[in-house]
Amino acid sequence: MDINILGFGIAREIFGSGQVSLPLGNAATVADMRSALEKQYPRLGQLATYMVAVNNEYAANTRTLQPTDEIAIIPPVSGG
Amino acid sequence: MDINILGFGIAREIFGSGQVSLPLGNAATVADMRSALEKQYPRLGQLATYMVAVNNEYAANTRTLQPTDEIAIIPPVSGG
Amino acid sequence: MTDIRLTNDPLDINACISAVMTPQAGGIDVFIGTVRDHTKGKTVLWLEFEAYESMAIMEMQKIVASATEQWPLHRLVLHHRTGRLEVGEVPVVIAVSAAHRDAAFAACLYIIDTLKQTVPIWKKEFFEDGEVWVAAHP
Amino acid sequence: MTDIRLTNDPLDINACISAVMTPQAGGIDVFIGTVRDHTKGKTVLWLEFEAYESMAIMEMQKIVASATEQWPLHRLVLHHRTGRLEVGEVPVVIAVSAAHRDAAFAACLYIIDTLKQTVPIWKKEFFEDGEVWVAAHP
Repeated sequence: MDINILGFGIAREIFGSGQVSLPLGNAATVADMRSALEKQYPRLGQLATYMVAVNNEYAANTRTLQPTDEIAIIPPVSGG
Repeated sequence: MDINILGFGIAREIFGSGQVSLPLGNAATVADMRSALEKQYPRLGQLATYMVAVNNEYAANTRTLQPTDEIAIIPPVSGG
Repeated sequence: MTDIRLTNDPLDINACISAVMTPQAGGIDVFIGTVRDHTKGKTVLWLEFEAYESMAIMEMQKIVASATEQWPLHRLVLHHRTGRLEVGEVPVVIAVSAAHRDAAFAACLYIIDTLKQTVPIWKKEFFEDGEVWVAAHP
Repeated sequence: MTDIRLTNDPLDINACISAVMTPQAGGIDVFIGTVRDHTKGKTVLWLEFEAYESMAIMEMQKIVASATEQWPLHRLVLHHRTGRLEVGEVPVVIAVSAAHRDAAFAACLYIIDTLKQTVPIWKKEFFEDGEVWVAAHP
Protein backbone atom coordinates (compact mmCIF):
# COMPACT_ATOMS: atom_id res chain seq x y z
CA MET A 1 0.00 0.00 0.00
CA ASP A 2 1.01 3.62 -0.47
CA ILE A 3 0.56 5.92 2.50
CA ASN A 4 0.60 9.69 2.52
CA ILE A 5 2.62 11.37 5.25
CA LEU A 6 2.26 14.99 6.33
CA GLY A 7 5.39 16.81 7.41
CA PHE A 8 5.49 19.85 9.70
CA GLY A 9 8.23 22.17 10.88
CA ILE A 10 11.65 20.75 10.16
CA ALA A 11 10.08 17.54 8.81
CA ARG A 12 8.37 19.56 6.12
CA GLU A 13 11.74 21.06 5.20
CA ILE A 14 13.43 17.64 5.20
CA PHE A 15 10.71 16.27 2.92
CA GLY A 16 10.96 19.37 0.74
CA SER A 17 7.16 19.30 0.82
CA GLY A 18 4.23 19.27 3.23
CA GLN A 19 3.30 15.78 2.13
CA VAL A 20 5.14 12.72 0.80
CA SER A 21 3.99 9.31 -0.36
CA LEU A 22 5.66 6.10 0.84
CA PRO A 23 5.15 2.48 -0.33
CA LEU A 24 4.75 0.09 2.62
CA GLY A 25 3.75 -3.57 3.03
CA ASN A 26 0.19 -4.29 4.09
CA ALA A 27 -0.30 -4.25 7.87
CA ALA A 28 2.81 -2.09 8.23
CA THR A 29 3.21 -0.48 11.65
CA VAL A 30 4.34 2.97 12.70
CA ALA A 31 7.77 1.44 13.43
CA ASP A 32 7.96 0.03 9.88
CA MET A 33 7.07 3.43 8.50
CA ARG A 34 9.75 5.11 10.61
CA SER A 35 12.44 2.75 9.24
CA ALA A 36 11.42 3.19 5.63
CA LEU A 37 11.09 6.94 6.01
CA GLU A 38 14.47 7.36 7.71
CA LYS A 39 16.10 5.34 4.90
CA GLN A 40 14.62 7.74 2.35
CA TYR A 41 15.19 10.88 4.46
CA PRO A 42 18.30 10.28 6.63
CA ARG A 43 18.07 13.77 8.19
CA LEU A 44 14.90 12.62 9.93
CA GLY A 45 16.97 10.18 11.99
CA GLN A 46 19.19 13.04 13.15
CA LEU A 47 16.36 14.88 14.92
CA ALA A 48 16.36 14.92 18.72
CA THR A 49 13.26 12.77 18.44
CA TYR A 50 9.99 12.79 16.55
CA MET A 51 6.52 11.44 17.11
CA VAL A 52 4.03 10.04 14.64
CA ALA A 53 0.41 11.12 14.67
CA VAL A 54 -2.37 8.99 13.18
CA ASN A 55 -5.71 10.70 12.63
CA ASN A 56 -4.71 13.67 14.81
CA GLU A 57 -3.55 11.60 17.78
CA TYR A 58 -0.09 10.54 18.89
CA ALA A 59 0.39 6.89 17.86
CA ALA A 60 2.46 4.11 19.39
CA ASN A 61 5.14 2.38 17.28
CA THR A 62 3.12 -0.83 17.32
CA ARG A 63 0.08 0.72 15.68
CA THR A 64 -0.90 -0.74 12.30
CA LEU A 65 -1.43 1.80 9.53
CA GLN A 66 -4.28 1.97 7.04
CA PRO A 67 -4.01 3.71 3.67
CA THR A 68 -6.94 5.91 4.70
CA ASP A 69 -5.22 7.15 7.88
CA GLU A 70 -4.07 10.74 8.15
CA ILE A 71 -0.45 10.27 9.15
CA ALA A 72 1.89 13.08 10.24
CA ILE A 73 5.48 13.44 11.38
CA ILE A 74 5.67 15.53 14.56
CA PRO A 75 9.18 16.86 15.26
CA PRO A 76 9.85 18.16 18.81
CA VAL A 77 7.13 20.74 19.40
CA SER A 78 8.04 24.28 20.46
CA GLY A 79 4.83 26.28 20.77
CA GLY A 80 3.92 28.71 23.50
CA MET B 1 3.05 59.33 79.08
CA ASP B 2 0.08 59.57 76.74
CA ILE B 3 0.33 57.67 73.47
CA ASN B 4 -1.82 58.08 70.40
CA ILE B 5 -3.07 54.92 68.77
CA LEU B 6 -4.41 54.66 65.23
CA GLY B 7 -7.22 52.20 64.57
CA PHE B 8 -8.07 50.63 61.22
CA GLY B 9 -10.85 48.39 59.99
CA ILE B 10 -12.78 46.88 62.84
CA ALA B 11 -10.40 48.50 65.38
CA ARG B 12 -11.46 51.90 64.10
CA GLU B 13 -15.08 50.91 64.64
CA ILE B 14 -14.35 49.55 68.13
CA PHE B 15 -12.58 52.80 69.06
CA GLY B 16 -15.41 54.79 67.50
CA SER B 17 -12.65 56.89 65.98
CA GLY B 18 -9.54 56.59 63.81
CA GLN B 19 -7.34 57.60 66.73
CA VAL B 20 -7.48 57.27 70.52
CA SER B 21 -5.20 58.46 73.30
CA LEU B 22 -4.09 56.16 76.10
CA PRO B 23 -2.19 56.96 79.34
CA LEU B 24 0.68 54.52 79.90
CA GLY B 25 3.62 54.32 82.32
CA ASN B 26 7.00 55.40 81.00
CA ALA B 27 8.92 52.60 79.25
CA ALA B 28 5.62 50.80 78.62
CA THR B 29 5.84 47.96 76.10
CA VAL B 30 3.52 46.87 73.32
CA ALA B 31 2.27 44.16 75.71
CA ASP B 32 1.45 46.78 78.35
CA MET B 33 -0.41 48.80 75.79
CA ARG B 34 -2.41 45.76 74.64
CA SER B 35 -3.54 45.07 78.24
CA ALA B 36 -4.56 48.65 78.92
CA LEU B 37 -6.29 48.95 75.57
CA GLU B 38 -8.25 45.72 75.94
CA LYS B 39 -9.42 46.83 79.40
CA GLN B 40 -10.77 50.01 77.86
CA TYR B 41 -12.09 48.34 74.67
CA PRO B 42 -13.07 44.75 75.56
CA ARG B 43 -14.24 44.02 72.00
CA LEU B 44 -10.59 44.28 70.92
CA GLY B 45 -9.82 41.13 72.92
CA GLN B 46 -12.56 39.27 71.04
CA LEU B 47 -10.85 39.65 67.65
CA ALA B 48 -9.30 36.55 66.08
CA THR B 49 -5.98 38.30 66.66
CA TYR B 50 -4.45 41.69 66.09
CA MET B 51 -0.98 43.05 65.52
CA VAL B 52 0.55 46.31 66.63
CA ALA B 53 2.55 48.46 64.23
CA VAL B 54 5.11 51.00 65.43
CA ASN B 55 6.28 53.53 62.88
CA ASN B 56 4.79 51.55 60.00
CA GLU B 57 6.37 48.22 60.95
CA TYR B 58 4.98 45.24 62.80
CA ALA B 59 6.27 45.37 66.39
CA ALA B 60 6.99 42.62 68.92
CA ASN B 61 5.18 42.61 72.28
CA THR B 62 8.45 43.36 74.06
CA ARG B 63 9.07 46.59 72.20
CA THR B 64 9.18 49.74 74.33
CA LEU B 65 6.99 52.59 73.18
CA GLN B 66 7.89 56.26 72.86
CA PRO B 67 5.31 59.07 72.92
CA THR B 68 6.58 60.13 69.49
CA ASP B 69 6.00 56.71 67.91
CA GLU B 70 3.26 56.27 65.33
CA ILE B 71 1.34 53.34 66.81
CA ALA B 72 -1.44 51.46 65.05
CA ILE B 73 -3.74 48.53 65.76
CA ILE B 74 -3.74 46.08 62.86
CA PRO B 75 -6.71 43.67 62.93
CA PRO B 76 -6.45 40.55 60.73
CA VAL B 77 -5.72 41.89 57.23
CA SER B 78 -7.93 40.92 54.30
CA GLY B 79 -6.63 42.71 51.22
CA GLY B 80 -6.23 41.28 47.74
CA MET C 1 11.26 48.41 36.96
CA THR C 2 8.70 48.06 39.72
CA ASP C 3 5.51 50.06 40.10
CA ILE C 4 3.59 49.91 43.38
CA ARG C 5 0.34 51.79 43.79
CA LEU C 6 -2.52 52.11 46.26
CA THR C 7 -5.39 54.08 44.82
CA ASN C 8 -9.09 54.87 45.06
CA ASP C 9 -9.42 54.85 41.28
CA PRO C 10 -10.35 51.82 39.16
CA LEU C 11 -7.31 49.76 38.20
CA ASP C 12 -6.24 49.68 34.55
CA ILE C 13 -5.40 46.03 33.81
CA ASN C 14 -4.20 46.84 30.32
CA ALA C 15 -1.81 49.51 31.52
CA CYS C 16 -0.41 47.11 34.13
CA ILE C 17 0.31 44.49 31.46
CA SER C 18 1.77 46.98 29.00
CA ALA C 19 4.06 48.28 31.72
CA VAL C 20 5.71 44.89 32.25
CA MET C 21 6.12 44.02 28.57
CA THR C 22 9.70 44.15 27.39
CA PRO C 23 11.65 42.49 24.55
CA GLN C 24 13.82 40.76 27.18
CA ALA C 25 10.86 38.88 28.64
CA GLY C 26 9.64 35.51 27.47
CA GLY C 27 6.66 35.29 29.75
CA ILE C 28 4.27 37.43 31.76
CA ASP C 29 2.06 36.22 34.56
CA VAL C 30 -0.81 38.38 35.70
CA PHE C 31 -3.07 37.95 38.71
CA ILE C 32 -6.33 39.87 38.80
CA GLY C 33 -8.48 39.78 41.91
CA THR C 34 -12.19 40.28 41.32
CA VAL C 35 -15.04 40.93 43.74
CA ARG C 36 -17.17 37.81 44.04
CA ASP C 37 -20.94 38.00 44.26
CA HIS C 38 -21.12 35.58 47.18
CA THR C 39 -19.16 34.36 50.16
CA LYS C 40 -20.03 31.31 52.26
CA GLY C 41 -23.36 31.07 50.46
CA LYS C 42 -24.40 34.67 51.13
CA THR C 43 -24.96 37.28 48.43
CA VAL C 44 -22.42 40.11 48.54
CA LEU C 45 -23.79 43.52 47.58
CA TRP C 46 -20.49 45.40 47.54
CA LEU C 47 -17.16 45.64 49.35
CA GLU C 48 -15.22 48.39 51.02
CA PHE C 49 -11.44 48.32 51.24
CA GLU C 50 -9.66 50.38 53.85
CA ALA C 51 -5.85 50.72 54.06
CA TYR C 52 -3.27 52.00 56.52
CA GLU C 53 -1.74 53.73 53.56
CA SER C 54 1.81 54.56 54.64
CA MET C 55 2.39 51.11 56.12
CA ALA C 56 0.59 49.31 53.28
CA ILE C 57 2.95 50.91 50.77
CA MET C 58 5.94 49.89 52.91
CA GLU C 59 4.74 46.30 53.17
CA MET C 60 4.06 46.17 49.42
CA GLN C 61 7.60 47.43 48.83
CA LYS C 62 8.98 44.68 51.10
CA ILE C 63 7.08 42.00 49.20
CA VAL C 64 8.28 43.29 45.85
CA ALA C 65 11.88 43.51 47.09
CA SER C 66 11.66 39.96 48.39
CA ALA C 67 10.22 38.71 45.08
CA THR C 68 12.92 40.36 43.01
CA GLU C 69 15.56 38.82 45.28
CA GLN C 70 14.07 35.35 45.00
CA TRP C 71 13.47 35.24 41.24
CA PRO C 72 15.11 36.82 38.17
CA LEU C 73 12.34 39.19 37.11
CA HIS C 74 12.26 41.93 34.51
CA ARG C 75 9.36 44.16 35.50
CA LEU C 76 6.75 44.09 38.20
CA VAL C 77 3.51 45.99 38.80
CA LEU C 78 1.49 45.75 42.02
CA HIS C 79 -1.64 47.91 42.18
CA HIS C 80 -4.26 47.71 44.92
CA ARG C 81 -7.47 49.62 45.10
CA THR C 82 -9.28 51.06 48.13
CA GLY C 83 -12.78 52.38 48.74
CA ARG C 84 -16.08 50.91 47.62
CA LEU C 85 -15.94 48.19 44.96
CA GLU C 86 -18.94 46.63 43.26
CA VAL C 87 -19.23 42.94 42.38
CA GLY C 88 -17.00 42.16 39.39
CA GLU C 89 -14.65 45.07 40.06
CA VAL C 90 -10.90 44.58 40.54
CA PRO C 91 -9.23 45.20 43.93
CA VAL C 92 -5.76 44.02 42.91
CA VAL C 93 -3.62 43.54 39.80
CA ILE C 94 -0.17 41.95 39.87
CA ALA C 95 1.83 41.69 36.64
CA VAL C 96 5.30 40.14 36.44
CA SER C 97 7.53 39.64 33.43
CA ALA C 98 10.58 37.38 33.37
CA ALA C 99 12.82 35.63 30.90
CA HIS C 100 11.26 32.32 31.94
CA ARG C 101 7.67 31.62 32.86
CA ASP C 102 8.38 29.64 36.04
CA ALA C 103 9.85 32.73 37.69
CA ALA C 104 6.89 34.87 36.61
CA PHE C 105 4.34 32.39 37.98
CA ALA C 106 6.19 31.78 41.25
CA ALA C 107 6.72 35.49 41.91
CA CYS C 108 3.12 36.41 41.11
CA LEU C 109 1.74 33.69 43.41
CA TYR C 110 4.20 34.66 46.16
CA ILE C 111 3.17 38.30 45.91
CA ILE C 112 -0.58 37.73 46.19
CA ASP C 113 -0.17 35.11 48.96
CA THR C 114 2.10 37.38 50.99
CA LEU C 115 0.02 40.50 50.35
CA LYS C 116 -3.00 38.74 51.83
CA GLN C 117 -0.99 37.91 54.95
CA THR C 118 0.97 41.08 55.66
CA VAL C 119 -0.32 44.21 53.93
CA PRO C 120 -2.56 46.31 56.21
CA ILE C 121 -5.64 46.46 54.02
CA TRP C 122 -9.09 45.47 55.31
CA LYS C 123 -12.14 44.33 53.44
CA LYS C 124 -15.70 44.80 54.65
CA GLU C 125 -18.43 42.78 53.01
CA PHE C 126 -21.90 44.27 52.73
CA PHE C 127 -24.86 41.90 52.69
CA GLU C 128 -28.58 42.54 52.61
CA ASP C 129 -28.79 41.84 56.34
CA GLY C 130 -25.59 43.41 57.59
CA GLU C 131 -21.87 43.93 57.12
CA VAL C 132 -18.76 42.02 58.18
CA TRP C 133 -15.06 42.83 58.44
CA VAL C 134 -13.51 39.78 56.76
CA ALA C 135 -11.37 37.56 59.03
CA ALA C 136 -11.75 39.86 62.04
CA HIS C 137 -13.39 37.29 64.32
CA PRO C 138 -12.53 33.65 65.05
CA MET D 1 -17.05 28.43 29.27
CA THR D 2 -13.87 27.57 27.39
CA ASP D 3 -12.60 29.32 24.28
CA ILE D 4 -9.77 27.70 22.30
CA ARG D 5 -8.37 29.42 19.25
CA LEU D 6 -5.48 29.07 16.81
CA THR D 7 -5.15 32.11 14.60
CA ASN D 8 -2.85 34.08 12.32
CA ASP D 9 -4.17 37.36 13.73
CA PRO D 10 -2.68 39.28 16.67
CA LEU D 11 -4.08 38.08 19.99
CA ASP D 12 -6.30 40.44 21.98
CA ILE D 13 -5.14 40.14 25.60
CA ASN D 14 -7.89 42.42 26.84
CA ALA D 15 -10.62 40.39 25.17
CA CYS D 16 -9.17 37.18 26.66
CA ILE D 17 -9.30 38.65 30.16
CA SER D 18 -12.77 40.13 29.73
CA ALA D 19 -14.02 36.75 28.51
CA VAL D 20 -13.06 35.00 31.75
CA MET D 21 -14.38 37.68 34.11
CA THR D 22 -17.49 36.64 35.99
CA PRO D 23 -19.11 37.65 39.29
CA GLN D 24 -18.59 34.08 40.52
CA ALA D 25 -14.81 34.34 40.23
CA GLY D 26 -12.52 35.60 42.96
CA GLY D 27 -9.32 35.40 40.97
CA ILE D 28 -8.00 35.35 37.43
CA ASP D 29 -4.59 34.17 36.38
CA VAL D 30 -3.29 35.12 32.96
CA PHE D 31 -0.19 33.89 31.18
CA ILE D 32 1.08 35.89 28.22
CA GLY D 33 3.95 34.57 26.15
CA THR D 34 6.07 37.22 24.44
CA VAL D 35 8.74 36.93 21.76
CA ARG D 36 12.14 37.51 23.31
CA ASP D 37 14.83 39.49 21.51
CA HIS D 38 17.53 36.93 22.26
CA THR D 39 18.05 33.23 22.85
CA LYS D 40 21.27 31.66 24.13
CA GLY D 41 23.02 34.99 23.69
CA LYS D 42 22.01 35.45 20.04
CA THR D 43 19.82 38.28 18.76
CA VAL D 44 16.45 37.09 17.47
CA LEU D 45 15.09 39.05 14.48
CA TRP D 46 11.67 37.43 14.34
CA LEU D 47 9.90 34.08 14.80
CA GLU D 48 7.64 31.95 12.68
CA PHE D 49 5.08 29.61 14.23
CA GLU D 50 3.72 26.71 12.21
CA ALA D 51 0.92 24.43 13.43
CA TYR D 52 -0.65 21.12 12.46
CA GLU D 53 -3.93 22.86 12.89
CA SER D 54 -6.49 20.09 13.23
CA MET D 55 -4.34 18.14 15.69
CA ALA D 56 -3.20 21.26 17.57
CA ILE D 57 -6.83 22.15 18.26
CA MET D 58 -7.52 18.61 19.44
CA GLU D 59 -4.51 18.65 21.78
CA MET D 60 -5.50 22.06 23.11
CA GLN D 61 -8.98 20.70 23.79
CA LYS D 62 -7.48 17.75 25.68
CA ILE D 63 -5.38 20.05 27.86
CA VAL D 64 -8.34 22.27 28.64
CA ALA D 65 -10.53 19.25 29.46
CA SER D 66 -7.83 17.89 31.74
CA ALA D 67 -7.45 21.27 33.51
CA THR D 68 -11.18 21.61 34.09
CA GLU D 69 -11.24 18.08 35.52
CA GLN D 70 -8.32 18.76 37.87
CA TRP D 71 -9.41 22.16 39.22
CA PRO D 72 -12.73 23.90 39.85
CA LEU D 73 -12.54 26.63 37.18
CA HIS D 74 -15.10 29.10 35.97
CA ARG D 75 -13.91 30.20 32.55
CA LEU D 76 -10.88 29.47 30.44
CA VAL D 77 -9.40 31.03 27.31
CA LEU D 78 -6.49 29.52 25.37
CA HIS D 79 -5.42 31.41 22.25
CA HIS D 80 -2.30 30.64 20.22
CA ARG D 81 -1.03 32.53 17.26
CA THR D 82 0.71 31.25 14.11
CA GLY D 83 2.71 32.88 11.34
CA ARG D 84 5.43 35.50 11.62
CA LEU D 85 5.77 37.28 14.98
CA GLU D 86 8.07 40.17 15.71
CA VAL D 87 10.02 40.63 18.93
CA GLY D 88 7.63 41.70 21.71
CA GLU D 89 4.57 40.18 20.05
CA VAL D 90 2.40 37.61 21.78
CA PRO D 91 2.25 33.97 20.62
CA VAL D 92 0.04 32.70 23.42
CA VAL D 93 -2.51 33.96 25.95
CA ILE D 94 -4.05 31.77 28.65
CA ALA D 95 -6.65 33.24 30.99
CA VAL D 96 -8.33 31.26 33.76
CA SER D 97 -10.89 32.39 36.30
CA ALA D 98 -11.80 30.47 39.43
CA ALA D 99 -13.44 31.02 42.78
CA HIS D 100 -10.01 30.66 44.42
CA ARG D 101 -6.68 31.86 43.15
CA ASP D 102 -4.74 28.64 43.77
CA ALA D 103 -6.86 26.81 41.20
CA ALA D 104 -6.42 29.61 38.67
CA PHE D 105 -2.62 29.66 39.08
CA ALA D 106 -2.25 25.87 39.02
CA ALA D 107 -4.45 25.46 35.95
CA CYS D 108 -2.73 28.27 34.04
CA LEU D 109 0.74 26.84 34.75
CA TYR D 110 -0.42 23.32 33.87
CA ILE D 111 -1.85 24.53 30.56
CA ILE D 112 1.27 26.37 29.37
CA ASP D 113 3.60 23.58 30.56
CA THR D 114 1.54 20.88 28.84
CA LEU D 115 0.98 22.94 25.70
CA LYS D 116 4.75 23.24 25.29
CA GLN D 117 5.07 19.47 25.53
CA THR D 118 2.18 18.14 23.47
CA VAL D 119 0.60 20.65 21.09
CA PRO D 120 1.94 20.31 17.53
CA ILE D 121 3.15 23.85 17.00
CA TRP D 122 6.68 24.64 15.90
CA LYS D 123 8.75 27.76 16.30
CA LYS D 124 11.53 28.84 13.95
CA GLU D 125 13.94 31.50 15.15
CA PHE D 126 15.43 33.87 12.59
CA PHE D 127 18.88 35.30 13.33
CA GLU D 128 21.15 37.55 11.29
CA ASP D 129 23.22 34.53 10.28
CA GLY D 130 20.56 31.88 9.81
CA GLU D 131 17.44 30.23 11.12
CA VAL D 132 16.74 27.37 13.53
CA TRP D 133 13.75 25.17 14.32
CA VAL D 134 13.69 25.30 18.11
CA ALA D 135 14.37 21.97 19.90
CA ALA D 136 14.58 20.00 16.64
CA HIS D 137 18.15 18.76 17.14
CA PRO D 138 19.90 17.28 20.17
